[in-house]
Amino acid sequence: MQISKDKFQLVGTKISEAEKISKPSLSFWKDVFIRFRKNKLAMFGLVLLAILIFMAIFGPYMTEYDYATNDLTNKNQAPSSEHWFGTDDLGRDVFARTWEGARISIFIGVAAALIDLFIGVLWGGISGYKGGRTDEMMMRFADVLYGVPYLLLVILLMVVLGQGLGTMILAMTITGWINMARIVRGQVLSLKSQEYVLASKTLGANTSRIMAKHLIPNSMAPILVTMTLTIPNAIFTEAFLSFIGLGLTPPLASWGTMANDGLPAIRYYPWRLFFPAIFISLTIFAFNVVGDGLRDALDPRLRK
Amino acid sequence: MEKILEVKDLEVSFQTYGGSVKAVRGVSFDLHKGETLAIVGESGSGKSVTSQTIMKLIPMPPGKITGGQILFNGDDIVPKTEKQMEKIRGKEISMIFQDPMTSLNPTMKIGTQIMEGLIKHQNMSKQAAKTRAVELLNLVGIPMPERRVNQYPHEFSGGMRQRAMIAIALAANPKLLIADEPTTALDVTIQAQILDLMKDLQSKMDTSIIFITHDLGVVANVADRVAVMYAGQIVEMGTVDEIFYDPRHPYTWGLLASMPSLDNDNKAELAAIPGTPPDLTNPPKGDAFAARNQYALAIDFEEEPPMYQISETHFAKTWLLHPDAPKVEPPEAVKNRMRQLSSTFDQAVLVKEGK
Amino acid sequence: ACGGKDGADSGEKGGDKDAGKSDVPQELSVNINTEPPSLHPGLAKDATSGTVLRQTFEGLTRIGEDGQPHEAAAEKIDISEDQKVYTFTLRDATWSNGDPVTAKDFEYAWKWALDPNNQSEYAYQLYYIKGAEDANLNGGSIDDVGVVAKDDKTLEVTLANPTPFFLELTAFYTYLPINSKIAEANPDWANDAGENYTSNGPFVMTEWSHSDKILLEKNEKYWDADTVKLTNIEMIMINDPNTELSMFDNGELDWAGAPTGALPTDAMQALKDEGRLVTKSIAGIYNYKFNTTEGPTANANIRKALAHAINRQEVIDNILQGEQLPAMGIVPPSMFPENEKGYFPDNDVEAAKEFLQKGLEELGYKDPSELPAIVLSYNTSEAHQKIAQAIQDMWKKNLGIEVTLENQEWAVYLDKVHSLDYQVARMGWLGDFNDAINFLEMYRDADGGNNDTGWESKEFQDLLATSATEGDHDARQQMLKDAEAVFMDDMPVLPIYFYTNNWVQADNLKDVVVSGLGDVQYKWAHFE
Amino acid sequence: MAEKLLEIKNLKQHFHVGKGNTVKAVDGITFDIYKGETLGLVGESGCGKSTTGRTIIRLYDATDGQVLFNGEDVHGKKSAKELKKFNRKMQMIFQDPYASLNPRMTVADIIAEGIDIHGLAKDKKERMEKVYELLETVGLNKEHANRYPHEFSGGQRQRIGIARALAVDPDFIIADEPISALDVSIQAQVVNLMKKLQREKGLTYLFIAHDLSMVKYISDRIGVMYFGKLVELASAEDLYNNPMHPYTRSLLSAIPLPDPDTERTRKRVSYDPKVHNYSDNEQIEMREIVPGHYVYCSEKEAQTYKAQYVK
Amino acid sequence: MAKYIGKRLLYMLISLWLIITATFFFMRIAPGNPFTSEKQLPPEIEANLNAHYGLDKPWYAQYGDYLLKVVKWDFGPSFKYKSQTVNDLISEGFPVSFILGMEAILLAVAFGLILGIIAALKHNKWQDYTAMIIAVAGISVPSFIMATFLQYFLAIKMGIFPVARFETFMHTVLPALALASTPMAFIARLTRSSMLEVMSNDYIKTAKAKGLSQGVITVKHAIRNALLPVVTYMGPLTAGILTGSFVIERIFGIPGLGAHFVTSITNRDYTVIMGVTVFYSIILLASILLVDIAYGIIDPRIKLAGGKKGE
Ligand SMILES: Nc1ncnc2c1ncn2[C@@H]1O[C@H](COP(=O)(O)OP(=O)(O)OP(=O)(O)O)[C@@H](O)[C@H]1O
Ligand SMILES: Nc1ncnc2c1ncn2[C@@H]1O[C@H](COP(=O)(O)OP(=O)(O)OP(=O)(O)O)[C@@H](O)[C@H]1O
Ligand SMILES: [Mg+2]
Ligand SMILES: [Mg+2]
Repeated sequence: MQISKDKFQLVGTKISEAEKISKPSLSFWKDVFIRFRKNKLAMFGLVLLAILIFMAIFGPYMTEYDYATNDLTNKNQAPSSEHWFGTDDLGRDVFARTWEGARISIFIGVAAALIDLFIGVLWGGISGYKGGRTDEMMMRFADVLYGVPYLLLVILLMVVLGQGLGTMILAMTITGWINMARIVRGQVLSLKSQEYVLASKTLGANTSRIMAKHLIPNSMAPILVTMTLTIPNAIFTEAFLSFIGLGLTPPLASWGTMANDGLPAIRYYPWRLFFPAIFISLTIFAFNVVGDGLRDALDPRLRK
Repeated sequence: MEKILEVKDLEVSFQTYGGSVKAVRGVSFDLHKGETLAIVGESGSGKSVTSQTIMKLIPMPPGKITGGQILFNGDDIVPKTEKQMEKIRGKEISMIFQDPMTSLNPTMKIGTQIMEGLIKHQNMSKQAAKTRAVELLNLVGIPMPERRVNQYPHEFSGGMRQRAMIAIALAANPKLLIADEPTTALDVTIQAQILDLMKDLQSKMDTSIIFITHDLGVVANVADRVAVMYAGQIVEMGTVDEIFYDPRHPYTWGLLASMPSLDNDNKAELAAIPGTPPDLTNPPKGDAFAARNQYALAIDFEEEPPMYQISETHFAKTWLLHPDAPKVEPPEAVKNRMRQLSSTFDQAVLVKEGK
Repeated sequence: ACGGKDGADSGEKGGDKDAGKSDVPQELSVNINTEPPSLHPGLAKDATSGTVLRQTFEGLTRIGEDGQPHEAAAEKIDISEDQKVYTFTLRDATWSNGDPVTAKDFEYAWKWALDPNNQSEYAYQLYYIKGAEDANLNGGSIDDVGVVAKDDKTLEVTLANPTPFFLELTAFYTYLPINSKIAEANPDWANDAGENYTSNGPFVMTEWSHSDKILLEKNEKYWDADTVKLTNIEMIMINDPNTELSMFDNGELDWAGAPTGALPTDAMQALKDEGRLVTKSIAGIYNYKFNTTEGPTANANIRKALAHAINRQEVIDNILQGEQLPAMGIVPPSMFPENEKGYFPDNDVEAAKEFLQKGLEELGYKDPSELPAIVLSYNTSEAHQKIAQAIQDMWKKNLGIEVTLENQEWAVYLDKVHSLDYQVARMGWLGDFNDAINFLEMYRDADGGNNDTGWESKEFQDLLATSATEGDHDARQQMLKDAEAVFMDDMPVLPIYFYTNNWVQADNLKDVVVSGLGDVQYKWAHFE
Repeated sequence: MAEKLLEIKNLKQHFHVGKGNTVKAVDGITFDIYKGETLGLVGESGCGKSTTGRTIIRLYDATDGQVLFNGEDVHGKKSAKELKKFNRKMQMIFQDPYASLNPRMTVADIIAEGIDIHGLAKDKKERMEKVYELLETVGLNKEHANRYPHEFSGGQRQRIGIARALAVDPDFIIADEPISALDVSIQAQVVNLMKKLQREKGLTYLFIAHDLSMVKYISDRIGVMYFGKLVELASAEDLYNNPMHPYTRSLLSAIPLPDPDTERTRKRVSYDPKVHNYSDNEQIEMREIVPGHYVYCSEKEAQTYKAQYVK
Repeated sequence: MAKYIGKRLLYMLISLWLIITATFFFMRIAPGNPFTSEKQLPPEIEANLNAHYGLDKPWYAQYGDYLLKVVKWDFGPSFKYKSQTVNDLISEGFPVSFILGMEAILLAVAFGLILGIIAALKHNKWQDYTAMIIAVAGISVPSFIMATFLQYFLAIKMGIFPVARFETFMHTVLPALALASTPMAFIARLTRSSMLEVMSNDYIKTAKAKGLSQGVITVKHAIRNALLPVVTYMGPLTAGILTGSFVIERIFGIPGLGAHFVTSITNRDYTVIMGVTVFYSIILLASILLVDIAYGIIDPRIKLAGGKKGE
């Protein structure tokens, strides 16, 4: 190999180059999005979720049938070109009801998950971070709440606050957050002695700052997993609450109440259970994979 | 002398979101029976990956051996299956891991962790293994080993944990011991004890050792030969004297120069190597060290340097050894230690082209 | 009775070898839904307990296959001229442990129930007896109650008023005898099956596995044991209609559905199509009560409009699917046969609109849309919910009235309804005995226990009062009929349908008697 | 003599580790730190160096003893406001550059944390300017502000940690093994930076490390700890030239040197606490053998030490 | 340890007392009473009943009486099921629910762990996807739908199992499966994610370096460390499952305790409400305590004192 002599000139360091990081700098969310997009399963889940939400918004208008109008002579019709998902025992169009129900179920699921998240994270975070007696008190309080009969609480809520969406969400979250709190507490217990937390402490950060900036963001993975598991729970609790009169008033329907109604008909009119059940499963599947994807995407360490 | 290990053109990469990280890029070296080879180098230069690849312990995926051979006693390890590797690991080759805090199972008693290998490879009974575990702990200088075998890692101090790791690795009387920064968390007195212990064992069992460390003092103490790594490649290799008294690669110079010296009262600034190591996803064209090299030549930014041989045992991968290269003065601190070694060739010989 | 075979060949039990006779096992398996709260005749107060007691005990009379009371423990019954004194002569019979059944056992049982210390919630069933109400409620002496065991075999009962249906009552479980020897020695005798639990009916209880099952065996000491064919009855407690039907289909039950259990509504159509469904009407009504004290429902015309605008037949055919009878009156046709037609036609939307118009005018509204939404309450149950939704839809469609549904937990619901904290509320009523008074009496006083509507009418009260002392059957019927007319004209209650019992039974099971009140008796039952 | 910035008096830190057992991690140590100096702290691993540092900065509440900072008792302070003031004056650099940076925060947010907490910037712009300035001070550049810690090398991360500490303008920095996790060339980068900052800002350091050559290089005075006790304290030169406590001697004799020839011939001295053979009535305490050179010893030992001292 | 458990037992008593108190008052505030029925009782009879059961006394007297009875473990007679005391009710129902619950827990734990472990070991392979699809299915199909499905297909269509009732082992299979499905799915997911984390730990590499086989590593090194989150989840779950499920018991006609939790409340059967609540709470609190103790056994680093953590 022949190399020209002038190539052997001493040129020295190029420090600016040496300190450079070759990847482009991106804003946090852009970065999250890029990482998320690379996860095929999560993207599939997101698309699925988008479709479900789209249908929840526009689905009821796609059919001429109204979700509430009875047509007793056409009850329990199997799916057909007329009624795409068949009709229920009052002759109402299951397609229209399914998407009407989607609105409620998805809303309830998400709302309950968010509220559980909020309370649970706060409670578990403080309990874990403060430790000692505070922790003991807070966790024992959660135990007590867990021990009081739920149905009794719900009945009281209904009597005191009356029916309505707000009461229902309250009923759903009144004990729902406990799980989240336990999980977050466990995380915080193990994170609070991390050096970056200590560093923040020496800078004079107060508890709320340490929680918000350090402990919670770094507990995101189990929080997200728990949240995606809260959603199905909320959807079915809603059905239970509606059944005992705390939730929706008919003819409004949710997937949960539809599944509940359809269940005994499984042997005779299976579509009444099938459609709500399959969409519940799809939604939960979508939330789960999106949650998993989000967990990975939110972790900047995985960006290489 | 008998070669126990030959690594030829080893290439390892990791598949990540951002592309593939070429962690080891064509590493070749060999190791004789009873010899200690020290590997030094920048953090992230591939020391751990190289050594773990020898035991096939890198996670696969994302890791992958993309090329080369690892001959252990003449037998290539690369194509071996996990089942076959189980027979080699812990019996023929042992490893002391870098981080003693995380390398011990927190929920298992120290004794059990030592005994596992003994029971598996030496068909010892539980009782015999336990006795041996106590002996080993005693050997690595842990007081009251009878009590300590029943303790959990968190009940050990960092130094003790590191010693327990060493005991695990030594349990098998391996033919090859890979020690990845075994003494970083230790204070110098305990570090010295450990080093003595390893040397002792080596002389008794004729074990070969690969010793990875940042601490050049330790290198000077234990090594027969030294390999200096930078950005996934060995940039200089030679006997311990050659590296300390006649270094040829500018990165080696940088390392030696950046150490403060005890006798020197002059509190002048340390000669740090500026900048940071290159990103191994996109290794730079030419010499990976070029950007940080104050002796960089124009060609360093274009062509990867070839490997030159300076003596029977001494190799360096730098354009500075090219006959056309200008003569450069190493930094003061290095120049002070330079001496003429008898074995040096008159002229560096090109042994291998850069890619 | 565990078949575990393919459910396809319907309810055949085991293998009915030849259609011959006696070698078919006479073992009956039925579902009674829930644990009977009490099997003490004096404490029982619900249908489930009644079902068991009816098989194990025998009252002075027993309702026969024809629906009429017949002598049972009593051999002879003498009624005084003024219809106030009944003298029962007991037949020779023994308790299941061999003790003779005496008149004292009856006296003891009735007085026990009336004794306020014993917390019998159904003691009021005995108030027809002279002094009973006093003794039970007002601290009257228990000795003044008009029941006396003249001797071992003679029981003399004095009533407060002539009570034409008294012989039917004596078949009711609160009137059953108690083995006084045992009960006096052991107050907890009725808590479990065993030697203390002695009875005098066709069957004896051999096992009571709480919340699980009750086993009955033929009582060989029963005076009429020859009539009893079944050797064993297994009563299990499954509280899920689907499971009940599945077990029936699987051959694990010989009977599914009313009166002891229930059938899933969604199965009705299929069962009907297969011709398996048996339907029998019973004396009970499903109705919507109006709060007549306030709101739009205080207006009789609005109430009538709502009552006329319902298509009951459609609800029955499509939702209930049990061949119920549309109710346009409140006394079941079994008591007033005219009520098969009722007071107005079903689904009379035109009339409804007229009533609505009148009502709106009276209330000062121009248009139905101005009417505040009517709240329709019901307690948690799928069937109630469906009916409410259908009726909501009908009111909206036919009258343009907005209706909000409100569903509540049972106890909360009762609390609200009893305290008139509602507008329109679902309620059902099942007769305890076969007389129209059962369905009218509760509306006598606005603050009466089960009125719940706030409605009261002098005319109605007077008619009931005179009927109470009227000894002549036809005259009394007419008075009650008139009272119902007064009631219907004001419509404080919107009748919807008269109940039926629907069930499926094993093909070879015969002669299970279900009375017009929905009581079931296995005394005569047998497999062919 | 220079002004005292920090006085540590009989500091004790005992941990309860269940069953009534306590670990006496720091067991009554006393020393002063002067303005503008670097005090090195060395000793066996687990002897309580980190605990000393953390107790001084109030990450742990002291079991006993006092820490006076500018004459004020650090541990006595209670009000949140005073605490905050104190937090600005004293800062810490942590051992592990990987663990001490929150992986989910950008470098800018990490560095600006102190600025945010103490409200040192009027608006976003000023905040970012300060961050850029700090980045430059530690030899990084603007561009690095929006990156995440994992994108940096160990040396760069440690520099970020330093920038974070500097953000609140402290007088005193505790550096707990700031360089042990780094390779030599990077160690030099960090040490150079620390020295430069000391010169420019007049900082005072408590520098904890194992690497005795580095400690000697950076420190003015060095304290040697053994089992929760400070056993020797002297100027860096004096300590290396005249180690007195047998543990110090053992420590110095074990320093590995980057010179194969010396290593081949090295003789180590080992330390056995039994050599002291103290009797019950002896008073063991810090004694000044020569001015500025303290040894933890008995009166008898002090005499021998004095005799042995060579100028 | 003993001291810790003693302290926790004390907390347990306090919690229990709070639960009892809250339930007592909630129960009394709730509309309706044990004697509410469709056919209203004459007021005199109701008053008589109230007097008999002590419901006419002022609330504090009732509350006091009640606490006293709880201490004596005598919950009194059921208001509704006159032939049974609350103690009878529990002692008859609980064994049934317990057997079923244990079966379900064993199923859930065994299959959950297996699925989770397989998924983790075969990360991103078809085995992983299959296991997670099963898990998501388990999560999205609630137990009552699962129960109906199982009953319909396995009992009615295929006739493998009896439709309902609690008699032989075969009778328990379907309800146990239905009860186990959701927890199993949950455990599978938890196990998978913690196994993945554990398997990436250095000590797994150490174990590999010893030449141990994958199986041994999984069983002896990984599972135990991955168990913590599963154990956390097991606390409340165990209490819930062991005391029976209303819906499952209803669908399968099982005479367990679960039904009483619901029916006692709809019946306003005060004594039963309190009895089952106290019973459930004791099991709940005990299982939470057991979980905390199990923590310490599984992971020796976790100190039961629950306070400071080492390192
Ligand atoms: N599992 C992995 N996935 C992706 N990249 C990896 C993985 N393991 C190692 N690497 C990369 O391989 C390169 C070499 O790492 P290695 O651990 O061998 O460095 P080292 O020389 O041992 O450094 P140190 O002195 O810090 O231990 C680094 O760039 C590292 O990021
Ligand atoms: N939070 C704690 N709880 C209980 N013991 C502790 C705690 N922190 C430290 N210790 C103990 O105190 C002693 C001193 O620990 P410290 O971390 O101060 O040592 P060190 O000198 O910094 O050691 P190294 O050089 O290894 O960092 C050790 O025995 C350690 O186990
Ligand atoms: Mg390494
Ligand atoms: Mg330390």
